[in-house]
Amino acid sequence: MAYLLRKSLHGLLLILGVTLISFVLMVWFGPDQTYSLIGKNATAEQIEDVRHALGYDQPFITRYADYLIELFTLNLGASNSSGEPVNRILARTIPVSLALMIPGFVLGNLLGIALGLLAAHRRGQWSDRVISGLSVGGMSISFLIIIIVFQVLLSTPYGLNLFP
Amino acid sequence: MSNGTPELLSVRNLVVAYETSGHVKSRLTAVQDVSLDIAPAGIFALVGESGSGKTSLARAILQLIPSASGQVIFCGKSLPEMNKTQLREARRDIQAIFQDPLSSLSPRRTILQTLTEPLDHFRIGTGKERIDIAAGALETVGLDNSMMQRFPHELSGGQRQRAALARALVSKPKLIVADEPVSSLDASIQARVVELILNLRDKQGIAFLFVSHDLSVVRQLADTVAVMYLGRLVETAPARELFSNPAHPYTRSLLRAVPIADPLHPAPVVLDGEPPSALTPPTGCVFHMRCPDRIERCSSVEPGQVNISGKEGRQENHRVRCHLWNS
Amino acid sequence: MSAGSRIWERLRKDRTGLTGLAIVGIFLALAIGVWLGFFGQGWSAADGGRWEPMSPEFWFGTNLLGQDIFQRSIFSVRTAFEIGLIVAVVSTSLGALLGALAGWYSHTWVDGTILWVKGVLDSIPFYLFVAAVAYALQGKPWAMHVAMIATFWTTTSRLVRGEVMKIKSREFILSARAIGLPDFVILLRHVLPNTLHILLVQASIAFVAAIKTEVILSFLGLGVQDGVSWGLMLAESTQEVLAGHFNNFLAASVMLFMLLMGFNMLADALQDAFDPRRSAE
Amino acid sequence: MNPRRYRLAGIWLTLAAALTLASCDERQESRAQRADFSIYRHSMDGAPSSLDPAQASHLYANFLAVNLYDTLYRYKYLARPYQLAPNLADDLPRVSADGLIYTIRIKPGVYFIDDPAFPDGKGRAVRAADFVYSLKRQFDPDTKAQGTWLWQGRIVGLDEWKENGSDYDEDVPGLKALDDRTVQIQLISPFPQLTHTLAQGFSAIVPREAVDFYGPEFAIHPVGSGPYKLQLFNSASAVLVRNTGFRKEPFSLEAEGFTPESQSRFGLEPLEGRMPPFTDRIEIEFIAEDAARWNAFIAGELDFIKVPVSQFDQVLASREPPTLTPALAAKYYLGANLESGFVHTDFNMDDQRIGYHPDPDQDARNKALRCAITKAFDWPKRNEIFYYGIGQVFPGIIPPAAAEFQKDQDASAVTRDLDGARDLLSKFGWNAGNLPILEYGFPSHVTERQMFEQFRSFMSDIGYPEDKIRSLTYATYGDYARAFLNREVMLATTGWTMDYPDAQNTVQLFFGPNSSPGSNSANYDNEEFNRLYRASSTMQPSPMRTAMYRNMNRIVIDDCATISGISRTLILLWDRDLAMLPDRSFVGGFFFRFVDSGKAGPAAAEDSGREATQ
Repeated sequence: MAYLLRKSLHGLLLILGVTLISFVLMVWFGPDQTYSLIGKNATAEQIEDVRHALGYDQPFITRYADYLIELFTLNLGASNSSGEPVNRILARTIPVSLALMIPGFVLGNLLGIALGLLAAHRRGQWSDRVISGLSVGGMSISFLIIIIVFQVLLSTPYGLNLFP
Repeated sequence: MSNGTPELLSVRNLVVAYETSGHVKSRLTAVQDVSLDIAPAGIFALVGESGSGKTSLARAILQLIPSASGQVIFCGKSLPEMNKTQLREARRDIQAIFQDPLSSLSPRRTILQTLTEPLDHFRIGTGKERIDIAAGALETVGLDNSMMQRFPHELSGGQRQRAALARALVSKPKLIVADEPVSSLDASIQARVVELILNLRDKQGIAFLFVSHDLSVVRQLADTVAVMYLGRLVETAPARELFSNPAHPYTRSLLRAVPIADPLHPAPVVLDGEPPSALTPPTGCVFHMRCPDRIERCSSVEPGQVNISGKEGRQENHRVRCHLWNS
Repeated sequence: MSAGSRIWERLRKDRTGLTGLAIVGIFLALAIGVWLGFFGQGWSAADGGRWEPMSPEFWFGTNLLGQDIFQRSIFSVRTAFEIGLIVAVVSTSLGALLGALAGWYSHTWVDGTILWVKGVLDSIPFYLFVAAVAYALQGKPWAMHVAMIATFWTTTSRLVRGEVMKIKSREFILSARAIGLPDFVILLRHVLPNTLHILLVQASIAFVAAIKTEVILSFLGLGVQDGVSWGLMLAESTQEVLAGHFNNFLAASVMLFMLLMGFNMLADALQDAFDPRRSAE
Repeated sequence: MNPRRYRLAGIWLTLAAALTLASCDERQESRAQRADFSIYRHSMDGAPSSLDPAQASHLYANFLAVNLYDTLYRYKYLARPYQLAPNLADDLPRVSADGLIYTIRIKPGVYFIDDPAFPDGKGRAVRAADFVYSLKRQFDPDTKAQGTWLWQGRIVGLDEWKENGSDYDEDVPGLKALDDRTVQIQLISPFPQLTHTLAQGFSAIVPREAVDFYGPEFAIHPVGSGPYKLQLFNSASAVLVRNTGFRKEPFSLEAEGFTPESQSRFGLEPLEGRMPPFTDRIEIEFIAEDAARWNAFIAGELDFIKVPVSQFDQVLASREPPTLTPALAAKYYLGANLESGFVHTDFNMDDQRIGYHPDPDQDARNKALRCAITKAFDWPKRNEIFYYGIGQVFPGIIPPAAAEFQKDQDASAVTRDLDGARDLLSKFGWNAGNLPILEYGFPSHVTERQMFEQFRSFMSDIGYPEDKIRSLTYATYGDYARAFLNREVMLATTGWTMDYPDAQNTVQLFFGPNSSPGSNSANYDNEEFNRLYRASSTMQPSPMRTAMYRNMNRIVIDDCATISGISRTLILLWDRDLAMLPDRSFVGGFFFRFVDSGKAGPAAAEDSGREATQ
């Protein structure tokens, strides 16, 4: 019992920490929507209005508390700009990203483990060296470069021009 | 205690307890009500099975772990009650060596660095003198000066233990607490280290608290032997008497187990059953469950320590914790 | 034979490791050269025309602004080393220190607090965290460094903590305590030096990670703010490759790849050389 | 060896495979989507986040606002320069002799689309009161409206209405519905540009029922009376379908200002007499990434594109005038439109290191420094590198898109003069040692950074030390805006898109009282300029007013308050199957209703299939 209590206290502290950091980084120091929501030629008063409407004039504790309440009630509020509830946006987009991510993740891991096993099994043979070499090479390539290369390969006349 | 000579170290009613960490907190009493005395230039051996609390007692004396109650008096002053400066001074006089000579030397420091560290710390001598003192200590333990720039892994096991001993010597201590110093060494090397210890006692008047599970080694060097079982000193006696005329049933079974004819290969202690856990000590005498001579009282009342000097021809300073001697 | 020379002996027999070391050495020489002002100083001058091809004047051609791509890619070596070294050294030191504290005072509140901070940081996805920190500190030249250091130390601290807990019970620590050395002296003199093998490998991993992260952050506009780096060059090149100008892209990505490759080879070899299972050999 | 490595290698391989597969899927889907109706596929380089007209502050939002809702006025489709035309209003406004009272009649029989927001789900008639409500809504702080500034301080009682707590039941004296069809606006002082403001998305008419019914979600549930209804909207695309209940008004080439000489090649004549909107379905793809947008267009997935500058090399056969390469000309129409706005870099006049200074000597030195920087700026090179040399550089703050633009003016303010700049510096005692550190702010993106680096290299040509020109970078445009609106940046580059084709809209950028956080981000404050601005702002267009504008332009140039400017040339391409002419940017999307798409039915799908395999 005491053990369970202690474990859940740990979990709670961890969650508090994570939410605190995410709040500080992404909300408190995060993007200030004010200046994308004011129009041309705004007055100081209008800026104040927008800041007030967004709750930016509230003290740290209040905003953090609101943030926690929103998180725990799963009421993520409405998107500042479109007014669509964030819940619905997430419900709409998360399955898509999950559907895209999971197969890649699973396949990638399986393939990786298989290659690793193969390399370990044939230690010292050429296939081990090839796989090791490939993976060290792979580690050394920035994702960015891969993205750019794909862009060139797939969609410009300089590449394979698969999609004219 | 009673023979009038001033004791170098006196331990009185020492208790060492740990809070065990883990999911369930509980208290483990590693040392229970231990009293002992070490005379200047005396070799006091502490024997017992592993887990009996020997190491805890040694470390509590060295002030490496706190004691729950009781006294550790060194040269007439209580170690736990000392302030930082006093303790620092006292530590010059009490040094320690440990079981694993590889592990007891800092692996990334040369022998010289290891040897001069206590000198630096206690601010003994100048830089030049420190090297001389270190060289002298190496010579004392029979190591060549060329070892100074070596790293521990470049030395053999015996050389390492000698180096560890040399390190303990540089501050000219009055007492060296040696925790199983020879048990990981080959028998031939063991013998040489034992010889070295005896030599140091004789020539430099250093007292030793010699912790060991190996009775055959203890027999070779100890003046006084104390037998520990589950945190208690069950029997303390001059060495000769203890080996020739043991009083406690546990000591007797220990001695029976040692094949004296073949000290090179000491056999493990043979007793019925496992020693009980120090976490849940039995009521009464802690040894009663394995004791061949137990009487009814043993399972309910814990025996106190009695001095049996004179009883059945026992000599002075023979103390035992056993109901059999209590009547 | 000291521990260092033993490692060196092993490294010397490792052809891959030596190649890595050589590559890193060449890059280091370049970085120092840039530092001392020997080359790459004209990285910002826009003397050429737009997208000039390779020529004796502009070895790798010019970019949109007419800047010399060769000089820019060379100057970026210095940028990469600055970031890599600062992040590797600081994050590894921080990880060592906090890991040592946590290990030394294990199961106390010190350990608990450090583990908590580490747990919190590890629960936040890396790129999200780094980008958010860099964003929160935007405009500050060290925003990116702080962001990376704040995350990179955790792995080091975990490894060091475990190692320190092992070392803590070793007898040379007891002998040090027996003569009454203060804790911090024991930590610095006897504990940390014995985690050196972890620190070296972790530092080389942090170095590589820092350079890779810099590229992504700079690409996102959250990285290098004043100066030039391979990340900025790659960011420039995304527009250029579509118009058929590959010099900027090739220069930056080949240099980046070579350095990372060299470092990975070296880190791998170091890891092997330090592998405790091999010390028996 | 580290096992993590293998895992990463594996992930790469799979990702690569997934990427390839994903792109294949997408294409098949878009081909299958074609159905038996006419369709026009538009593309934009950004997306609106809200469809509420009150948020229609940029082109993307405005495009949707004016098609989903009705504005009282619009611009004639084909007339160049642009002329106002009635939209929901039945005629241009009747204006009282003193220019203060506008009376506008709205067309009868115009209905909102059917929507659950209405009592029985049936759209009701649009009434004058709806306009009054919609304009009041711009002043309600809860709306967070972005167009308020257009009418602030203009309409009698409207600002007070806001002060009093924005109660919609409270009447505003200067904004009344006289009856269901008549709107009357009373101005505080003459505002000749009022009618232009009523052609903007901001002024579009929304029904109160829908605003109340949907609450914050009104932003994604548009209920209007415009030519189109919303079928789908997300951050990647919007689909508009024809509002079948849209009022029937036959298309007239003459009324829309058709100019046969320049416009006959676009194939618009057959539209005469037909009822807009001509196309059943408009799909708008929001693709911010230049490459992706261009690839989609070239792949035949889009009918329209604003060509990214990086592609100009491939697209254009010549620059003056811009012409297409033969291959593209066979498939696409080219529109080379000068943008209705300009890009300029302002000095922060409020900063004593570079702007106004209480000490007259230092003030003069600062001015000399600004003028030297202006002279050192290489406009032709800026144009060449970033605008493919087809932007139009002009001096001052009246861009070519404004009617008051002066073609043959003195261009010395945009002509590089290194010797002049150096002389000026040395005459006023500036040298490398005492020049101030210039803090040049920009949002941290590639192009802006390259512009900064180019600026720095221009300045190094007059001996400005490189390490004294520093960047202040911001992760987003919003952060950048906050910085310069808080006067924290010494040099800020901004673009201005005109709201209406009257230079009043750009000279107000330097009117003292409009200082930050207003649109005067230079914080320029010149008495003579302010006096001229006040005097001209109530004047109807006239040669005298034009002269006053040009005078103001000259004052700003002489004070070296800004490095200005350039108007970009937009290269627009659209499919030859379409009969259409895209708008200038400030007109913002009215042309959708006049787009006639030849792409219809399954036959079109086959065509495009053949194209793709060729």
